[in-house]
Amino acid sequence: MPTATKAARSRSTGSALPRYLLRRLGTSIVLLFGVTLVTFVLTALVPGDPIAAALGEGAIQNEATVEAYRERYGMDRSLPERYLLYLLALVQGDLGTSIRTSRPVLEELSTALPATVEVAFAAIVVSLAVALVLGTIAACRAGKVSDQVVRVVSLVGLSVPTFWLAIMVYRLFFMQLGWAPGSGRLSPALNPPPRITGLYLVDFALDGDPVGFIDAAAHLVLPVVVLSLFTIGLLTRFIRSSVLEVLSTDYVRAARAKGLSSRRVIVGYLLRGASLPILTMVGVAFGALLSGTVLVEAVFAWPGLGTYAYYAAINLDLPAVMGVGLVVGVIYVVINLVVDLLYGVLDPRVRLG
Amino acid sequence: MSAQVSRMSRAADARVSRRSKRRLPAAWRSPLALVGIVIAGAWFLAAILAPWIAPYDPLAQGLPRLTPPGEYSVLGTDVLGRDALSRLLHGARVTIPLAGVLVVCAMVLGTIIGAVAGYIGGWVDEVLGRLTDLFMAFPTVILAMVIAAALGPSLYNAVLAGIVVTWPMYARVTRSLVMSLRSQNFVIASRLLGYSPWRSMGTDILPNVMGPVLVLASLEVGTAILLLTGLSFLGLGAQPPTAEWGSMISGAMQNIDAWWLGVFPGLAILTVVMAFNFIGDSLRDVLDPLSSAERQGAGSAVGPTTVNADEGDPSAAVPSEPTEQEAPR
Amino acid sequence: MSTVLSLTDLAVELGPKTARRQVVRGVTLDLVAGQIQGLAGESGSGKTVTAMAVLGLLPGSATVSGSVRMGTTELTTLRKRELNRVRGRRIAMIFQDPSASLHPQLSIGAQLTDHVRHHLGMKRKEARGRAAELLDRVKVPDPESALNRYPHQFSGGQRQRIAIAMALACEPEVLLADEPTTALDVTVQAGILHLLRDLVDERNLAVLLVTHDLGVMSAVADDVAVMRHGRLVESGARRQMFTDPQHPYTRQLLEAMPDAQESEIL
Amino acid sequence: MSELLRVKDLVVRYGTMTAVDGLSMSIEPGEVLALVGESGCGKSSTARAVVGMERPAAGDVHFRDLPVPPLGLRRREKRFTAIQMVFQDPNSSLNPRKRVGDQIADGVRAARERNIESEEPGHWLESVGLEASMASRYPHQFSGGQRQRLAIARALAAKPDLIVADEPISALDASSQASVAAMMRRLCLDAGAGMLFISHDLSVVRLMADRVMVMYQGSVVESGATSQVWSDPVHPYTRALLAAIPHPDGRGVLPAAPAAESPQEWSSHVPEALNRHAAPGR
Repeated sequence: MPTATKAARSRSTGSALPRYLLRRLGTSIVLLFGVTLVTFVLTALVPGDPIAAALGEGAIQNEATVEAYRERYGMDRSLPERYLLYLLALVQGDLGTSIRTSRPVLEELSTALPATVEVAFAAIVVSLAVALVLGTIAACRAGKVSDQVVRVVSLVGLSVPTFWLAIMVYRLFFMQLGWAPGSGRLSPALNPPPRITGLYLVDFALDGDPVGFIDAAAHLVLPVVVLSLFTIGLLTRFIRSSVLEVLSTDYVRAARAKGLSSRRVIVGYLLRGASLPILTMVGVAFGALLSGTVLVEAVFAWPGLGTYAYYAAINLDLPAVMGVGLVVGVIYVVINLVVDLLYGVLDPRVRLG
Repeated sequence: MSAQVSRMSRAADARVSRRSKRRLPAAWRSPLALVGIVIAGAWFLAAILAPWIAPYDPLAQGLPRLTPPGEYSVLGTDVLGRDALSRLLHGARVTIPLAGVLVVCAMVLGTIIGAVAGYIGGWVDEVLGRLTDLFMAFPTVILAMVIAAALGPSLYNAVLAGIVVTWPMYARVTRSLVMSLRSQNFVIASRLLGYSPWRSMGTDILPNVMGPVLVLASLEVGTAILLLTGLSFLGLGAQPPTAEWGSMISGAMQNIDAWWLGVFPGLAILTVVMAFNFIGDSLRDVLDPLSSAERQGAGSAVGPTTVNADEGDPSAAVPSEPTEQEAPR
Repeated sequence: MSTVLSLTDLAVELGPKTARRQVVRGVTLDLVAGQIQGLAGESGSGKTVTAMAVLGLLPGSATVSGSVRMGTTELTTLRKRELNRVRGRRIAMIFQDPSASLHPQLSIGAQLTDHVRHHLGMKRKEARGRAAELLDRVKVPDPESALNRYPHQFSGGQRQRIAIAMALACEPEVLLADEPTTALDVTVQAGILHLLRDLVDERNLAVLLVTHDLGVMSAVADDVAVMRHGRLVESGARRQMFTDPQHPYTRQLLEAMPDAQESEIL
Repeated sequence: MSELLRVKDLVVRYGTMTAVDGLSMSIEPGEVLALVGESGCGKSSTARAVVGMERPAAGDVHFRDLPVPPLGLRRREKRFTAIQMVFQDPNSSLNPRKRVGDQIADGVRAARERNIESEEPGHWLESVGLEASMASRYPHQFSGGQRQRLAIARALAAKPDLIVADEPISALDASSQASVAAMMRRLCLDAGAGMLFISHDLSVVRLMADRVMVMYQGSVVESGATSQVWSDPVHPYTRALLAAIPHPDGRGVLPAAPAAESPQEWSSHVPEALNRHAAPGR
């Protein structure tokens, strides 16, 4: 949704690409700054004592230890001071050290993020493919039985609690039937691939390791299926109405009047015409997917961003929480930017101003 | 001539009023809406009557532990010897009303902010727009998680978190609707007749915004239930021993063999959410033009109205985009 | 004078099951090569639906009865695949709003050549050459580069010229023109009317011109039919229809034209 | 102070695009001035600037010697409710969720707030050819043409001194265009109001305007008494515009088409084409 506004804005200004990118960079930085501020304020509100949470019952009695901890994490300073220090470090690429694990947040995020991106990306590709087919069928047969069936299916897809579905399929396909591998990204017997991108499928492929690749792919199946269901529901309904709208345009009627085959009309005219709103919605759906991963990762013990965020949150691990917020903000900015750039590719009115 | 015209127009009137009578009931006559209403109604009843129809106290631990459905109780018992059916019924009392509160609060907050931004425009819109952008940048569950963790895990904090993460959606929808309505001819016309901006907001703009916003809200009840149960599942919402569906599922994860403990609360969530989605989606059919605002420029269609050039459709429920002006912006 | 396309007793029903309406009720018309048959009427009279029914462009829920015959081919009962061999190839259509009937995201070249390649089996290069010739014929400036441009880069009048070129690309025998100048300014409209008339004469096209504008009708149509509530109320040669209308509705339409009225001021 | 409206050197810009480029005009009570031109010539922008919907980039708009304030976040002063507008699209001119009687009553109230008596909504419905009993209906129960009549009734109920009508009849069926136009002129003159009538259709303008201004690309190219401009156009653009109108005479004569799209001579400045007076004796 936000992307559409921006695309519209960029269309109306019709400016040259560099100027547009510069403007975009500016608003992105403002947004990211806001994200850090919001996360910081939120974490500052914490009534619980993060130090206590980190140290546990025993150590909290020892005042010297507590003081040392406070100093180490800058807890002895005032809030604005702490925030400024955080920003200063941030500019130098330092996201601080996790209180819970005592490891640099940046390093932890750089392993968690690819895990989530891998699942989410696979899910969005699967969802889009399924939803395009279902949504187009529903639109072209609007009002008929197949349309009603697609409608009910997509509404049910939107209604399933993902975490529950995750448990159910995990029990059924792993524990009962043994068709799917267990939790995690890899079977325990295997070693992770040499880290290049952090995406196991890509890294195994680059490494030329078919065993690892297949194992990693098998581990992706259940989480992706579970995650896709909701997104399929979301996208199908949207694609149906977008396609339906294009269906009643004169240019589709003109294409039919030219005697082109249905397939050509659908792919060449109909879907192309609906591509811009669909693209926008895919961006939104990707954001929703990141939300969904938190719950699904918890069930499949997937070492991704969601799991990391969860542990950071329940342990009141402030630097880690801040890091998550920042990464999430960056993802949002990147998605919007990609959607906007694709808009330019798909729409000559944007491209040529 | 004018007699001719008025005769023609009377014929048109007859047609139009027949159409208008068809409009609202159509939503309720659709089987989808009916199914939704029946299921939602059943859950409402269950929630209200739970203290009387539940066979046991949801918190009482007297029964044999982990018995499968049918043995001692219809849906079996949990690890502490509590009756699963009673907990399920009482769960409805927790989640459904709180989801309602969440949606109403988020809707009011979002609508106000969106309306202000859309009506005043300029730098106010810019600032509020950035603010909505900011809250939309967080994936819902992650932000809710941080908030719930920060404020301490409890159901009320989960609701609060839910409000914080969902208001921007209403703000966005309202903003774009208000912006397009603001330049509609009828709004200009009443301003030219001396309406103050407040009055024009109250009588011209908000009544025309409410339909789409309510449809959105009805679709969001389901999402709110998913969010609340999800947070409870993670331990950031309802705390034990509260009978709440999400935490019941999370508890069930510890007892792999007692499949009934996980299956039924999940089905409960599924059916309630589905009921609300069915109702909301049918409502959308009636009050459709919403979706075009929600997607900004994406638009949507009510149905396969392939022939309209020659039909002269006199029904315009909510005004469409302002007509193209002479000068390109 | 050879009849190319005959509509006999054409009727169309539209709408949902609960509220079906007969939109076209028994229309009989003959389209003759080299002639423009005008179809006039106010909005809702069923004139556009009539044109769309010829090419089977109505929604699936529509029921069409009666006959649309082209030579020995009955169009209303054709299978989709066979109908597609008629559409664009033997009967082409142009629409009211040229900015809506051209796909905004496809280049002019792509839209002018895809059906040519499909129907006539031409190679890409050959089809583009033909498209450029056509653009030149309809007086779109700089046809070669126009092929690489997009609809929004042209004015409304040029877009309608492009739409006409697109319709004529496979050298059809019949052209259905649905309010082709309604969305245009009068000075632009005049140019399009000239072009239309020239093309009809030069290619011996049979044209069905649907319009509510009696001025346009008077300027280019050879024969005129007037529709109201789905029925033809009157039809005949242009001059007779305008100078000696028989049906009261036709007279009423003509009297309502601003042209026909004495100014209150003058 | 016989002038109702005085516009001086009006410039309206959208971004870098100049829609209206230095336009001046005035309207007297009981006079209908038509602004004619093709799409994009700036006629609608002028209308919007006159009522205050558009903030002029330069120049000024005076109503009864007072500058017309832009329609911003402040309530419009009472005396300016004597300016009313009728829009092109009748479908968006009425609030879909308000009974039409109540909407016309808003007009009545506006008149009374200026201490001018105005009749009840039922009267106004009848005056535009509808029935008083229709007051309790909602806009969607009317056809497009009827909605335009309702919008006119609402504007007239406010007893305006100046009506700005932006293509008020172009969305109507051909058969009712002329009658609605004539009705607007009659009602307007009966009330002693002035009217700025925007149209792309010279043949309609001929029926109802005392004076006409022909606009091309943001400027007025020809202006003066309607009869004079209609029967003896001077400016090349006006000539082309008039020549391009097809006449329903059944003679099969193609209207003259300009040699090119927007030829240079159309934007030429022809001083004698401006402020033309009616030929003596008419």
